Amino acid sequence: MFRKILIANRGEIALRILRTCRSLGIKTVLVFSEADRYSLGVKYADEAFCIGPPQASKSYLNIPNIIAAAEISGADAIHPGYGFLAENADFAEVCESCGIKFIGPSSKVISLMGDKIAARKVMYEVGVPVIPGTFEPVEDEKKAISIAKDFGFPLIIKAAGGGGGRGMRIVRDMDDLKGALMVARSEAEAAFNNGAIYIEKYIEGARHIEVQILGDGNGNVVHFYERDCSIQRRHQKLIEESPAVGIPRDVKEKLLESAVRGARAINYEGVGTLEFLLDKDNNFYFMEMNTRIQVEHPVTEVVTGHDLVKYQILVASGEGMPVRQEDIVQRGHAIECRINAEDPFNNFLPSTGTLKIFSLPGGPGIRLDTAIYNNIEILPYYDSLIAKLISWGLDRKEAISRMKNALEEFLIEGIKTTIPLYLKIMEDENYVSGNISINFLDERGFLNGERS
Amino acid sequence: MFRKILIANRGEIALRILRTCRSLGIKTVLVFSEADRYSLGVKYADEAFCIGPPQASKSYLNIPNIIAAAEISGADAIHPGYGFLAENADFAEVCESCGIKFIGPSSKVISLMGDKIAARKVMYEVGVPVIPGTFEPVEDEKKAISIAKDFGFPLIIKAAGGGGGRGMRIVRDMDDLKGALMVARSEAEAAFNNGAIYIEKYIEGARHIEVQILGDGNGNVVHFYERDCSIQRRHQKLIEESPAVGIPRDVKEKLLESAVRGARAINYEGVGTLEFLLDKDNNFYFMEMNTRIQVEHPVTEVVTGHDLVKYQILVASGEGMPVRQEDIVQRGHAIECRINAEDPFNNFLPSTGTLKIFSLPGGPGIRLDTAIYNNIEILPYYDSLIAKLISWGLDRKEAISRMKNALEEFLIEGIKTTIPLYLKIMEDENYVSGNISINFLDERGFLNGERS
Amino acid sequence: MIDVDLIKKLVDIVSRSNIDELRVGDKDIKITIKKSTKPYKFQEIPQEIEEVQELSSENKEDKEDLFVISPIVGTFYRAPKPNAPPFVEVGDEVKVGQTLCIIEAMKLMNEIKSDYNGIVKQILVENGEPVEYGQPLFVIEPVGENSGCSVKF
Amino acid sequence: MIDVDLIKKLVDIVSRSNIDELRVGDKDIKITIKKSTKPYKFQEIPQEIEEVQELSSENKEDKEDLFVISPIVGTFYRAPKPNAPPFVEVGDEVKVGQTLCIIEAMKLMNEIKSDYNGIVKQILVENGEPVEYGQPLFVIEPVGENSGCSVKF
Repeated sequence: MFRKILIANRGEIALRILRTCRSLGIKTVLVFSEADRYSLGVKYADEAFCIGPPQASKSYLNIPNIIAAAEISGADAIHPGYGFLAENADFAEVCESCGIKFIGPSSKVISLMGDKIAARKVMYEVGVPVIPGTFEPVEDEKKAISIAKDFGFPLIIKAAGGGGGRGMRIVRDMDDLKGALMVARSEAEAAFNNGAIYIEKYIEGARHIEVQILGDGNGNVVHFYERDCSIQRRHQKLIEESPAVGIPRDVKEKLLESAVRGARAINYEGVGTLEFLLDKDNNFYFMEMNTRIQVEHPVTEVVTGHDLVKYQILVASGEGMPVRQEDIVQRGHAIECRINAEDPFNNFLPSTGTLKIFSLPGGPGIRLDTAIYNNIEILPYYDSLIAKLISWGLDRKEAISRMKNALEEFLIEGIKTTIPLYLKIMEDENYVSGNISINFLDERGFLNGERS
Repeated sequence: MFRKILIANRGEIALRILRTCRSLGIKTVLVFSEADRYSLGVKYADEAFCIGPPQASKSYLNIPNIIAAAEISGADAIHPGYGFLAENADFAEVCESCGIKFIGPSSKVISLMGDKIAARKVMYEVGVPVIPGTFEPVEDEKKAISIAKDFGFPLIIKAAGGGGGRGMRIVRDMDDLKGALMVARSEAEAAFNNGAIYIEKYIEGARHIEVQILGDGNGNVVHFYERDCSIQRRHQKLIEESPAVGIPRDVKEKLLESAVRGARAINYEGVGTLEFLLDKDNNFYFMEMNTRIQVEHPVTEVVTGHDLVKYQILVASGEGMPVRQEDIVQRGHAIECRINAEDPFNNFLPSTGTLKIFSLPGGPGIRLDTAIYNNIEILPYYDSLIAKLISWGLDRKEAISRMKNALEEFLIEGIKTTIPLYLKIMEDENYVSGNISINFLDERGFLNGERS
Repeated sequence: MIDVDLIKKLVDIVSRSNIDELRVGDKDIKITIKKSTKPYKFQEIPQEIEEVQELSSENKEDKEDLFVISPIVGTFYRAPKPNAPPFVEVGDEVKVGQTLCIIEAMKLMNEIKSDYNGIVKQILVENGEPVEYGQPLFVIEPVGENSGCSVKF
Repeated sequence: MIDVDLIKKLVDIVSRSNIDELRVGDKDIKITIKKSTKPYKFQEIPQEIEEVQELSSENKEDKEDLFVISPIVGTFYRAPKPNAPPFVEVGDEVKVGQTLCIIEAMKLMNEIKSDYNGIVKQILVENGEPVEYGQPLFVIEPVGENSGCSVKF
């Protein structure tokens, strides 16, 4: 087992990882930017090192300073959290070459799954359904036109270099194709330093369903069931839940089995998520794999009772598979709302300032993952996520009613948050009845101010 | 179902009840003393009425004002919480006569179980093992001496009128008997306005094990398994857990079956707890029954996933038994620490003042039930309980490690609390190995400052 | 004479208010009330408290007004029966011990009597409205001798 | 006359309230009650920051001292090799661009050079100690011309 883990992240996920390390009796080192000197993580960690100025490029993405901090503190492993360096194959490789365990899969696997085209191909080859589309980068317009003729519209252009909505364009007819290609390619170039794009059939009204898996790197893979992350705004997840509502048992079994098969095919080590689209006829298609712990992992933890970060650490330390599939059981229903410092009624404009906290939610079925405290400064340098509110209930109805209540229990001032939006969603009849898709927010008028 | 419930309590339990009412869509009325005008409960409740000055006798125990508040607000039920009027048969009777549903058993059952001698007799008659002792009040010294000769020492003198350690005396030889009788009787007189006492065999090194039950008043009773509440200071529970460690399966089954039988015998309605002593040879003996929701109910909720306050309300509203025994399953292990505003290293002296909160614990497996907020005044009028910290883990080890971490995450100032004591207990090898009894704190030197 | 009871009441008023500083004078009256500026205050001030402050500051120059507060929880009635005339109207002179209103609680009619001699200056609750413990019911402008402390709050 | 009982009562009132200051008068009455204004501050100041502040305040009268801070994270070495003499000692005069120390990170030796002309007044880190980004390493008393900002912090 590791003696000391360096956490190369900030905010709620740094605290989340710290909590598990402390529970396991592992010493912690936190690296932080000058803007985070007074964070809760720095307060709780056994050691903390400033690694640069507020800008992430000079601190949380500063590989030499992070590695140096690991070296001088004697950390034997680095946990990258999510975002920042979590899916950076170069960083994983530097860790490997310095003899510091990167908590996550090998740099080779990160590279492979980071190339979205290569990932599609691997999954397709082992029989995991993928979205109909190309298995090669689409180099020119001529190629794109011939693909469009083969598959028919609508299509979606995606970046080979990464996910998260950047370099992504839906195309509904031939006239739009050329322009969309150009825009997607330049966005992809800017976001991922890789202009390669590919084309898939666009599936209307689909749901985003993903499967949480854990591999030990020796071919053993277990799953922790699925999550529904359909409530999104421009491919950014806002609300997630587990289990997914209304998926027929046989479809669910096939889906879980496919995810495990896919992860086993690449001899996956660590926690990871295979993301699928589920169409209206309950056909599922692999989209991409995330090779890290995800923001929404708590819904799975709350429903199964298993600590995913703990298993991630145990597997990374070489202790083998820490859990048997038959011991992973879903109980009840969990929902997560990502509380963002954004104005949901003004185009999700980021909101910064001093956060005043009077009281935060708690009580039965409520989990709050956050690093905020009274008088904290919400700064513009980082992600706008300030808290994750997770509600659990014996059934979805109870989870929703507890979520609603907990959202109302946030007594905070000073910045705008997405809480008012979530309160409306929790009362939306389509949401309550489970009638959701990735177009939910748009279709129900939550994005254009109609509901504000 | 009730439309509006009046909550006749304060602090964390008022908030706890509010949360479930809100989740059920039931309107809430909170009554409060002048000292609690700025409480979180008053903030969250739909309506709130001041019912008197800070002293409980003039506010939270002021039956006319509470009933009047229910009448003018149109509440159709009153939830008494724990303490105050929760086990006051007169209050239950007034509610009954005013056509307001008292959420709890009938005044008759409250009276019956409130008379600790009568309760012993009822349980004995239906075959629930009781502690060897008297079934009649012990009127005089002569009687006491003859009992002592029959049963042998050590003995324990108890008050017929109530529990909680008042009017209780352990007697180890004949010389002490007379004095102990007198002291116990006068304590009982003062505390319960009832000087009746009875005598039981004192069981050395026993554990306090209790069973949570729910009855629908129509003879249906289910249990939610057991809790171990052995970590006590002068019969005041400090730490509780569920399940209890190391009870053989057959003993546990007999215990649960006995509790259900006892509750069924009195046609119990609502949530209730049968308290037992478990001796070193795993013999269990009924002590008394509490006819209300208990402080420590969250450990049971966390382990079983069921909302006990919800069921309490559902049963009271006449909807019948809301859950089947086979759907109540224990998962993992939960521990509760009662965070009291007391100095554990100075004879648990109550601590009052302005509480400064920087951050409170959260994250995986942590539930916090509290009504504190930054700058709240901790006043001397009420119980010193300021928060209940509940940790859950897949096993007891995980629950302990999370508890330890969460205790350390309390960043508060301004008053003394029992947190430092609990941190020591969580590291005590006997506690960790489950080697506990009601004498634990004393035997391990936690009460006399040795460990401070 | 330092009146501890008065100080207690003043401290209580300040603690529960969102003001920052209260100075009280005399011979003959100087009152300064300073309001909170920056510190984060969440507490919502119940309306009746604000009302009272307003009233008392309004009357800084005059002899201080007195409040009759509700000693119980119940429903406020101005008259003994639905169609009977009210016990008192604004402008009426009242004596110590005179019934001002009824508060009904648990089917019992509780007569609330004046603690002061004076003129009814304001009736703060509508007929038939619920009142809570400690809620101000009447403002009385003192006339002649009034024993007891001068601020009934 | 000092009335101990009165004082006891006042102390008690203040202790139990959230007020910060109570003044009581007489001949005849003056009372001031002030409430807390300062917002609650929790943040612990890391030690090296305090140190620096102390240093800078110590030298307010002089020409302001300059700090050489660490631009990277690593291990601080005063000499190029284990048994070699240190690059600089306290009292040495240093020039812009002169190597002051080495910070080892990822097996690379990074020479840290002086940004100033001046005298080494203090060396803030022990040989072999870890340093973080932004950590002050040397205090330099300026001599002659120093371009750039005068407080390197």
